Amino acid sequence: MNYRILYFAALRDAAGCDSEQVAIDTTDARQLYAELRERHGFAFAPAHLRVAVNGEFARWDRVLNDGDEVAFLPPVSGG
Amino acid sequence: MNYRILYFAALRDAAGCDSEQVAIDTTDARQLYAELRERHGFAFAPAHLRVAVNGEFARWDRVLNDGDEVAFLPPVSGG
Amino acid sequence: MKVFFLSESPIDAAVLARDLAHTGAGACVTFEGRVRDRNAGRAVCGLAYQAYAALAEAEGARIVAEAMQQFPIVDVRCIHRVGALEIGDLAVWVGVSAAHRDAAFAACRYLIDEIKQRVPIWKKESYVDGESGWLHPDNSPVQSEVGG
Amino acid sequence: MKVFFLSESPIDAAVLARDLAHTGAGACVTFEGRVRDRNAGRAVCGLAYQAYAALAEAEGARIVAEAMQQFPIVDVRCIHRVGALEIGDLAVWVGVSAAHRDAAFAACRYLIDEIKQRVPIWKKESYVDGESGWLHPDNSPVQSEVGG
Repeated sequence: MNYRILYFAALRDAAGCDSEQVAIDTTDARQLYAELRERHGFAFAPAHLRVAVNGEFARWDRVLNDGDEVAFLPPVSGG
Repeated sequence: MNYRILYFAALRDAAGCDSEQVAIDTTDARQLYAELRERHGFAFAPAHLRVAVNGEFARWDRVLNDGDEVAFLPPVSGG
Repeated sequence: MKVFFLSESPIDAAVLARDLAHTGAGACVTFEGRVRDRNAGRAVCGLAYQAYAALAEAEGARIVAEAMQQFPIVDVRCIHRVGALEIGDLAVWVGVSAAHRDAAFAACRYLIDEIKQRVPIWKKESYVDGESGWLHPDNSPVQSEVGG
Repeated sequence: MKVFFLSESPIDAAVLARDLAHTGAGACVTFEGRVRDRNAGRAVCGLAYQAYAALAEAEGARIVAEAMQQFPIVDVRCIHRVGALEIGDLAVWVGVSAAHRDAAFAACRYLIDEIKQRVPIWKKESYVDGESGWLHPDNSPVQSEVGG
Protein backbone atom coordinates (compact mmCIF):
# COMPACT_ATOMS: atom_id res chain seq x y z
CA MET A 1 0.00 0.00 0.00
CA ASN A 2 1.07 3.59 -0.65
CA TYR A 3 0.36 6.41 1.83
CA ARG A 4 1.13 10.08 1.95
CA ILE A 5 2.35 10.92 5.47
CA LEU A 6 2.11 14.45 6.92
CA TYR A 7 4.39 15.53 9.77
CA PHE A 8 3.92 18.38 12.25
CA ALA A 9 5.85 19.94 15.12
CA ALA A 10 8.33 17.59 16.83
CA LEU A 11 7.62 14.80 14.31
CA ARG A 12 8.40 17.15 11.41
CA ASP A 13 11.67 18.14 13.06
CA ALA A 14 12.61 14.48 13.61
CA ALA A 15 11.57 13.36 10.11
CA GLY A 16 13.30 16.33 8.51
CA CYS A 17 10.38 16.85 6.09
CA ASP A 18 6.76 17.97 6.24
CA SER A 19 5.50 15.01 4.21
CA GLU A 20 6.63 11.88 2.45
CA GLN A 21 5.29 8.99 0.35
CA VAL A 22 5.67 5.58 1.95
CA ALA A 23 5.06 2.09 0.57
CA ILE A 24 4.34 -0.47 3.30
CA ASP A 25 2.58 -3.81 3.50
CA THR A 26 -0.08 -2.91 6.12
CA THR A 27 -3.50 -1.28 6.42
CA ASP A 28 -3.09 -0.85 10.19
CA ALA A 29 -2.36 2.66 11.51
CA ARG A 30 -0.42 1.29 14.52
CA GLN A 31 1.87 -0.77 12.31
CA LEU A 32 2.38 2.18 9.99
CA TYR A 33 3.39 4.42 12.91
CA ALA A 34 5.69 1.76 14.38
CA GLU A 35 7.52 1.52 11.06
CA LEU A 36 7.86 5.31 10.73
CA ARG A 37 8.90 5.64 14.37
CA GLU A 38 11.71 3.18 13.84
CA ARG A 39 12.77 4.87 10.63
CA HIS A 40 12.85 8.43 12.04
CA GLY A 41 13.45 7.84 15.75
CA PHE A 42 10.20 9.51 16.88
CA ALA A 43 10.06 9.96 20.66
CA PHE A 44 6.26 9.81 20.98
CA ALA A 45 4.53 6.58 22.01
CA PRO A 46 1.27 6.03 20.09
CA ALA A 47 -0.74 6.77 23.25
CA HIS A 48 0.46 10.39 23.05
CA LEU A 49 -0.54 10.90 19.42
CA ARG A 50 -3.81 11.30 17.55
CA VAL A 51 -4.39 9.96 14.05
CA ALA A 52 -5.89 11.87 11.15
CA VAL A 53 -6.81 10.33 7.80
CA ASN A 54 -7.60 12.44 4.73
CA GLY A 55 -8.01 15.58 6.80
CA GLU A 56 -10.28 14.16 9.51
CA PHE A 57 -9.54 12.76 12.95
CA ALA A 58 -9.61 8.94 13.02
CA ARG A 59 -9.29 6.13 15.54
CA TRP A 60 -6.08 4.17 15.94
CA ASP A 61 -7.90 1.03 14.76
CA ARG A 62 -8.82 2.72 11.49
CA VAL A 63 -8.23 0.45 8.47
CA LEU A 64 -6.21 2.42 5.94
CA ASN A 65 -6.84 2.45 2.21
CA ASP A 66 -4.26 2.67 -0.52
CA GLY A 67 -3.53 6.32 -1.28
CA ASP A 68 -4.74 7.66 2.11
CA GLU A 69 -3.18 10.83 3.51
CA VAL A 70 -2.21 10.00 7.09
CA ALA A 71 -0.97 12.25 9.91
CA PHE A 72 0.15 11.36 13.44
CA LEU A 73 -0.51 14.42 15.59
CA PRO A 74 1.49 15.36 18.70
CA PRO A 75 -0.42 16.95 21.61
CA VAL A 76 -1.58 20.37 20.41
CA SER A 77 -0.47 23.67 21.96
CA GLY A 78 -2.28 26.44 20.09
CA GLY A 79 -3.65 29.59 21.66
CA MET B 1 -29.94 75.06 57.12
CA ASN B 2 -29.14 75.50 53.43
CA TYR B 3 -28.48 72.55 51.13
CA ARG B 4 -27.72 72.15 47.46
CA ILE B 5 -29.84 69.30 46.11
CA LEU B 6 -28.84 67.34 42.97
CA TYR B 7 -31.48 65.48 40.95
CA PHE B 8 -30.98 62.60 38.51
CA ALA B 9 -33.15 60.50 36.22
CA ALA B 10 -36.83 60.27 37.25
CA LEU B 11 -36.30 62.70 40.13
CA ARG B 12 -34.81 65.28 37.77
CA ASP B 13 -37.78 64.88 35.43
CA ALA B 14 -40.22 65.32 38.35
CA ALA B 15 -38.36 68.27 39.88
CA GLY B 16 -37.95 69.93 36.50
CA CYS B 17 -34.36 70.92 37.31
CA ASP B 18 -30.99 69.21 37.83
CA SER B 19 -30.26 71.04 41.11
CA GLU B 20 -31.71 73.56 43.51
CA GLN B 21 -30.87 75.37 46.75
CA VAL B 22 -33.21 74.63 49.64
CA ALA B 23 -33.50 76.17 53.08
CA ILE B 24 -35.05 73.81 55.64
CA ASP B 25 -34.99 73.48 59.41
CA THR B 26 -33.57 69.93 59.64
CA THR B 27 -30.24 68.06 59.60
CA ASP B 28 -31.96 64.73 58.93
CA ALA B 29 -31.75 63.28 55.41
CA ARG B 30 -35.13 61.51 55.75
CA GLN B 31 -36.90 64.71 56.71
CA LEU B 32 -35.18 66.56 53.88
CA TYR B 33 -36.34 63.95 51.35
CA ALA B 34 -39.89 63.92 52.76
CA GLU B 35 -40.11 67.68 52.28
CA LEU B 36 -38.73 67.51 48.70
CA ARG B 37 -40.97 64.56 47.87
CA GLU B 38 -44.04 66.50 48.92
CA ARG B 39 -42.91 69.58 47.03
CA HIS B 40 -42.16 67.77 43.73
CA GLY B 41 -44.42 64.72 43.95
CA PHE B 42 -41.57 62.18 43.76
CA ALA B 43 -42.86 58.62 43.30
CA PHE B 44 -39.94 56.86 45.05
CA ALA B 45 -40.23 55.78 48.67
CA PRO B 46 -36.96 56.35 50.60
CA ALA B 47 -36.34 52.58 50.70
CA HIS B 48 -35.79 52.67 46.91
CA LEU B 49 -33.28 55.51 46.98
CA ARG B 50 -29.66 55.91 48.05
CA VAL B 51 -28.27 59.06 49.59
CA ALA B 52 -25.07 60.81 48.58
CA VAL B 53 -23.54 63.74 50.43
CA ASN B 54 -20.78 65.90 48.94
CA GLY B 55 -20.07 63.38 46.18
CA GLU B 56 -19.89 60.25 48.38
CA PHE B 57 -22.47 57.60 49.23
CA ALA B 58 -23.93 58.12 52.73
CA ARG B 59 -26.36 56.40 55.08
CA TRP B 60 -29.93 57.60 55.48
CA ASP B 61 -29.15 58.44 59.14
CA ARG B 62 -26.39 60.80 58.09
CA VAL B 63 -26.52 64.11 59.98
CA LEU B 64 -26.35 66.90 57.41
CA ASN B 65 -24.27 70.05 57.75
CA ASP B 66 -25.18 73.48 56.51
CA GLY B 67 -24.00 73.86 52.91
CA ASP B 68 -23.91 70.12 52.11
CA GLU B 69 -24.53 68.97 48.56
CA VAL B 70 -27.14 66.20 48.82
CA ALA B 71 -28.43 63.78 46.19
CA PHE B 72 -31.16 61.14 46.42
CA LEU B 73 -30.32 58.46 43.88
CA PRO B 74 -32.88 56.26 42.11
CA PRO B 75 -31.90 52.64 41.40
CA VAL B 76 -29.10 52.76 38.81
CA SER B 77 -29.35 51.28 35.31
CA GLY B 78 -26.03 51.84 33.62
CA GLY B 79 -24.32 49.39 31.30
CA MET C 1 -3.65 57.10 36.25
CA LYS C 2 -7.33 57.30 35.34
CA VAL C 3 -8.85 53.91 34.53
CA PHE C 4 -12.60 54.62 34.66
CA PHE C 5 -13.97 57.26 32.31
CA LEU C 6 -17.29 58.83 31.39
CA SER C 7 -17.52 60.06 27.81
CA GLU C 8 -19.96 62.42 26.13
CA SER C 9 -18.58 61.54 22.70
CA PRO C 10 -18.44 58.15 20.92
CA ILE C 11 -16.13 55.62 22.59
CA ASP C 12 -12.86 54.82 20.79
CA ALA C 13 -12.12 51.46 22.38
CA ALA C 14 -8.99 50.92 20.25
CA VAL C 15 -7.18 53.73 22.08
CA LEU C 16 -8.02 52.22 25.47
CA ALA C 17 -7.15 48.70 24.32
CA ARG C 18 -3.68 49.84 23.28
CA ASP C 19 -2.99 50.94 26.86
CA LEU C 20 -3.76 47.41 28.09
CA ALA C 21 -0.92 45.78 26.14
CA HIS C 22 2.06 44.87 28.32
CA THR C 23 4.79 42.38 27.47
CA GLY C 24 3.82 40.25 30.49
CA ALA C 25 0.12 40.21 29.60
CA GLY C 26 -0.72 37.12 27.55
CA ALA C 27 -4.49 37.50 27.78
CA CYS C 28 -6.86 40.39 27.22
CA VAL C 29 -10.64 40.09 27.63
CA THR C 30 -12.95 42.92 26.61
CA PHE C 31 -16.67 43.50 27.06
CA GLU C 32 -18.66 45.82 24.79
CA GLY C 33 -22.21 46.82 25.59
CA ARG C 34 -24.17 48.23 22.66
CA VAL C 35 -27.63 49.72 22.28
CA ARG C 36 -29.99 46.98 21.09
CA ASP C 37 -32.99 47.51 18.84
CA ARG C 38 -35.27 45.57 21.20
CA ASN C 39 -35.63 45.14 24.95
CA ALA C 40 -37.69 42.13 25.98
CA GLY C 41 -39.85 42.48 22.88
CA ARG C 42 -40.31 46.26 22.91
CA ALA C 43 -38.88 48.03 19.85
CA VAL C 44 -36.30 50.58 21.00
CA CYS C 45 -35.43 53.66 18.93
CA GLY C 46 -32.75 55.17 21.15
CA LEU C 47 -31.61 55.88 24.67
CA ALA C 48 -29.88 58.39 26.86
CA TYR C 49 -27.57 57.89 29.83
CA GLN C 50 -27.40 60.37 32.67
CA ALA C 51 -24.65 60.15 35.31
CA TYR C 52 -23.77 61.68 38.63
CA ALA C 53 -20.32 62.28 37.17
CA ALA C 54 -18.19 62.90 40.26
CA LEU C 55 -19.65 59.97 42.18
CA ALA C 56 -19.70 57.69 39.11
CA GLU C 57 -15.98 58.22 38.51
CA ALA C 58 -15.16 57.69 42.19
CA GLU C 59 -17.26 54.51 42.40
CA GLY C 60 -15.88 53.27 39.08
CA ALA C 61 -12.32 53.76 40.34
CA ARG C 62 -13.21 51.86 43.53
CA ILE C 63 -14.56 48.92 41.51
CA VAL C 64 -11.39 48.82 39.41
CA ALA C 65 -9.26 48.89 42.58
CA GLU C 66 -11.28 45.95 43.96
CA ALA C 67 -10.70 43.99 40.76
CA MET C 68 -6.95 44.71 40.82
CA GLN C 69 -6.84 43.37 44.36
CA GLN C 70 -9.04 40.30 43.86
CA PHE C 71 -7.61 39.00 40.57
CA PRO C 72 -4.02 38.58 39.29
CA ILE C 73 -4.47 41.07 36.46
CA VAL C 74 -2.10 43.56 34.87
CA ASP C 75 -4.25 46.49 33.76
CA VAL C 76 -7.86 47.68 33.36
CA ARG C 77 -9.73 50.37 31.42
CA CYS C 78 -13.47 51.10 31.65
CA ILE C 79 -15.48 53.72 29.80
CA HIS C 80 -19.20 54.51 29.86
CA ARG C 81 -21.10 56.85 27.55
CA VAL C 82 -23.39 59.59 28.79
CA GLY C 83 -25.88 61.52 26.68
CA ALA C 84 -28.02 60.43 23.73
CA LEU C 85 -27.15 57.18 21.94
CA GLU C 86 -28.55 55.44 18.87
CA ILE C 87 -29.12 51.78 18.06
CA GLY C 88 -25.77 50.02 17.69
CA ASP C 89 -23.79 52.67 19.57
CA LEU C 90 -21.19 51.52 22.08
CA ALA C 91 -22.56 52.32 25.57
CA VAL C 92 -19.93 50.73 27.80
CA TRP C 93 -16.52 49.12 27.25
CA VAL C 94 -14.43 47.17 29.77
CA GLY C 95 -10.97 45.76 29.00
CA VAL C 96 -8.69 43.67 31.23
CA SER C 97 -5.20 42.36 30.56
CA ALA C 98 -3.57 39.60 32.60
CA ALA C 99 -0.81 37.04 32.37
CA HIS C 100 -3.44 34.28 32.00
CA ARG C 101 -6.99 34.07 30.73
CA ASP C 102 -8.69 32.81 33.91
CA ALA C 103 -8.06 36.09 35.70
CA ALA C 104 -8.83 38.21 32.63
CA PHE C 105 -12.25 36.59 32.13
CA ALA C 106 -13.15 36.67 35.84
CA ALA C 107 -12.11 40.29 36.34
CA CYS C 108 -13.85 41.53 33.18
CA ARG C 109 -17.08 39.86 34.32
CA TYR C 110 -16.70 41.27 37.84
CA LEU C 111 -16.16 44.78 36.50
CA ILE C 112 -19.17 44.94 34.20
CA ASP C 113 -21.43 43.34 36.83
CA GLU C 114 -20.36 45.79 39.54
CA ILE C 115 -20.50 48.79 37.19
CA LYS C 116 -24.09 47.94 36.32
CA GLN C 117 -25.07 47.49 39.95
CA ARG C 118 -23.22 50.29 41.67
CA VAL C 119 -22.16 53.18 39.43
CA PRO C 120 -24.69 56.06 39.50
CA ILE C 121 -25.65 56.05 35.83
CA TRP C 122 -29.26 55.91 34.62
CA LYS C 123 -30.64 54.75 31.31
CA LYS C 124 -33.70 56.27 29.67
CA GLU C 125 -35.07 54.11 26.90
CA SER C 126 -37.21 55.50 24.07
CA TYR C 127 -39.55 53.16 22.23
CA VAL C 128 -40.78 53.19 18.67
CA ASP C 129 -44.35 53.65 19.97
CA GLY C 130 -43.40 57.04 21.45
CA GLU C 131 -43.17 56.08 25.11
CA SER C 132 -39.97 56.46 27.11
CA GLY C 133 -38.79 56.07 30.66
CA TRP C 134 -35.97 55.40 33.09
CA LEU C 135 -35.05 51.75 33.47
CA HIS C 136 -34.82 49.75 36.68
CA PRO C 137 -31.65 47.84 37.56
CA ASP C 138 -33.18 44.62 36.15
CA ASN C 139 -33.18 46.44 32.77
CA SER C 140 -36.77 45.36 32.03
CA PRO C 141 -38.50 47.74 29.64
CA VAL C 142 -40.64 50.53 31.02
CA GLN C 143 -44.19 49.32 31.61
CA SER C 144 -45.86 52.02 33.70
CA GLU C 145 -45.14 54.68 36.32
CA VAL C 146 -42.39 53.98 38.85
CA GLY C 147 -43.97 52.50 41.99
CA GLY C 148 -43.85 54.44 45.26
CA MET D 1 -19.65 32.02 5.93
CA LYS D 2 -16.17 31.39 7.30
CA VAL D 3 -15.93 32.02 11.04
CA PHE D 4 -12.63 30.34 11.97
CA PHE D 5 -9.50 31.52 10.21
CA LEU D 6 -5.78 30.83 10.19
CA SER D 7 -3.61 33.79 9.26
CA GLU D 8 0.01 34.00 8.15
CA SER D 9 -0.02 37.79 8.50
CA PRO D 10 -0.71 39.98 11.57
CA ILE D 11 -4.29 39.75 12.86
CA ASP D 12 -6.52 42.79 12.28
CA ALA D 13 -9.09 42.15 14.99
CA ALA D 14 -10.97 45.38 14.24
CA VAL D 15 -12.13 44.00 10.88
CA LEU D 16 -13.45 40.83 12.48
CA ALA D 17 -15.05 42.74 15.36
CA ARG D 18 -17.02 44.88 12.91
CA ASP D 19 -18.66 41.74 11.50
CA LEU D 20 -19.91 40.84 14.99
CA ALA D 21 -22.05 43.97 15.33
CA HIS D 22 -25.76 43.29 14.87
CA THR D 23 -28.63 45.49 16.00
CA GLY D 24 -29.93 42.70 18.24
CA ALA D 25 -26.53 42.08 19.86
CA GLY D 26 -26.19 44.10 23.05
CA ALA D 27 -23.07 42.34 24.30
CA CYS D 28 -19.75 41.49 22.70
CA VAL D 29 -16.94 39.69 24.52
CA THR D 30 -13.52 39.28 22.97
CA PHE D 31 -10.43 37.34 23.98
CA GLU D 32 -6.95 38.25 22.77
CA GLY D 33 -3.98 35.98 23.30
CA ARG D 34 -0.59 37.65 22.93
CA VAL D 35 3.00 36.40 23.02
CA ARG D 36 4.37 36.97 26.52
CA ASP D 37 7.99 37.77 27.35
CA ARG D 38 8.11 35.02 30.00
CA ASN D 39 6.67 31.52 30.43
CA ALA D 40 6.75 30.25 34.01
CA GLY D 41 9.97 32.16 34.67
CA ARG D 42 11.80 31.36 31.42
CA ALA D 43 12.59 34.45 29.32
CA VAL D 44 10.98 34.02 25.89
CA CYS D 45 12.33 35.76 22.78
CA GLY D 46 9.79 34.57 20.20
CA LEU D 47 7.65 31.73 19.00
CA ALA D 48 6.29 30.03 15.94
CA TYR D 49 2.95 28.35 15.34
CA GLN D 50 2.57 25.43 12.96
CA ALA D 51 -0.88 24.17 11.93
CA TYR D 52 -2.42 21.27 10.08
CA ALA D 53 -4.39 23.86 8.15
CA ALA D 54 -7.20 21.79 6.62
CA LEU D 55 -7.96 19.92 9.83
CA ALA D 56 -7.50 23.04 12.01
CA GLU D 57 -10.09 24.96 9.99
CA ALA D 58 -12.51 22.02 10.04
CA GLU D 59 -12.12 21.50 13.79
CA GLY D 60 -12.34 25.24 14.44
CA ALA D 61 -15.59 25.42 12.48
CA ARG D 62 -16.93 22.47 14.49
CA ILE D 63 -16.11 24.22 17.78
CA VAL D 64 -17.88 27.37 16.59
CA ALA D 65 -20.92 25.33 15.57
CA GLU D 66 -20.99 23.74 19.04
CA ALA D 67 -20.89 27.17 20.67
CA MET D 68 -23.70 28.46 18.44
CA GLN D 69 -25.81 25.47 19.52
CA GLN D 70 -24.99 25.55 23.24
CA PHE D 71 -25.27 29.30 23.91
CA PRO D 72 -27.85 31.92 22.82
CA ILE D 73 -25.31 33.93 20.82
CA VAL D 74 -25.63 35.94 17.61
CA ASP D 75 -22.26 35.65 15.87
CA VAL D 76 -18.67 34.42 16.31
CA ARG D 77 -15.28 35.04 14.72
CA CYS D 78 -12.02 33.26 15.61
CA ILE D 79 -8.58 33.75 14.11
CA HIS D 80 -5.25 32.11 14.94
CA ARG D 81 -1.82 33.11 13.68
CA VAL D 82 0.61 30.68 12.09
CA GLY D 83 4.30 31.32 11.43
CA ALA D 84 6.86 33.31 13.41
CA LEU D 85 5.64 35.79 16.06
CA GLU D 86 7.41 38.28 18.29
CA ILE D 87 6.79 39.34 21.90
CA GLY D 88 3.50 41.26 22.12
CA ASP D 89 2.12 39.93 18.82
CA LEU D 90 -1.50 38.85 18.73
CA ALA D 91 -1.55 35.03 18.48
CA VAL D 92 -5.26 34.27 18.74
CA TRP D 93 -8.44 36.35 18.80
CA VAL D 94 -11.98 35.18 19.62
CA GLY D 95 -15.03 37.46 19.49
CA VAL D 96 -18.65 36.63 20.36
CA SER D 97 -21.75 38.81 20.12
CA ALA D 98 -25.02 38.00 21.87
CA ALA D 99 -28.18 39.69 23.07
CA HIS D 100 -26.95 39.41 26.67
CA ARG D 101 -23.58 39.22 28.38
CA ASP D 102 -24.01 35.86 30.16
CA ALA D 103 -24.00 33.99 26.88
CA ALA D 104 -21.26 36.15 25.34
CA PHE D 105 -18.86 35.51 28.26
CA ALA D 106 -19.65 31.78 28.47
CA ALA D 107 -19.32 31.19 24.72
CA CYS D 108 -16.07 33.18 24.43
CA ARG D 109 -14.55 31.13 27.24
CA TYR D 110 -15.79 27.87 25.71
CA LEU D 111 -14.31 28.76 22.32
CA ILE D 112 -10.79 29.64 23.50
CA ASP D 113 -10.67 26.62 25.83
CA GLU D 114 -11.75 24.21 23.08
CA ILE D 115 -9.49 25.82 20.47
CA LYS D 116 -6.50 25.34 22.76
CA GLN D 117 -7.40 21.73 23.49
CA ARG D 118 -8.56 20.47 20.12
CA VAL D 119 -7.36 22.46 17.12
CA PRO D 120 -4.20 20.97 15.54
CA ILE D 121 -1.87 23.93 16.06
CA TRP D 122 1.55 23.62 17.70
CA LYS D 123 3.62 26.28 19.45
CA LYS D 124 7.41 26.31 19.37
CA GLU D 125 8.87 28.61 21.98
CA SER D 126 12.36 30.12 21.69
CA TYR D 127 14.14 31.22 24.84
CA VAL D 128 16.67 33.96 25.43
CA ASP D 129 19.21 31.29 26.47
CA GLY D 130 19.11 29.81 22.95
CA GLU D 131 17.01 26.73 23.63
CA SER D 132 13.70 26.15 21.88
CA GLY D 133 11.09 23.44 21.64
CA TRP D 134 7.47 22.43 21.01
CA LEU D 135 5.17 23.02 23.94
CA HIS D 136 2.85 20.52 25.56
CA PRO D 137 -0.87 21.26 25.96
CA ASP D 138 -0.26 22.42 29.56
CA ASN D 139 1.87 25.21 28.03
CA SER D 140 4.70 24.62 30.50
CA PRO D 141 8.07 25.73 29.14
CA VAL D 142 10.29 23.20 27.45
CA GLN D 143 12.49 21.40 30.00
CA SER D 144 14.00 18.44 28.13
CA GLU D 145 13.32 15.96 25.37
CA VAL D 146 9.72 14.85 24.81
CA GLY D 147 9.13 11.61 26.73
CA GLY D 148 8.46 8.39 24.85
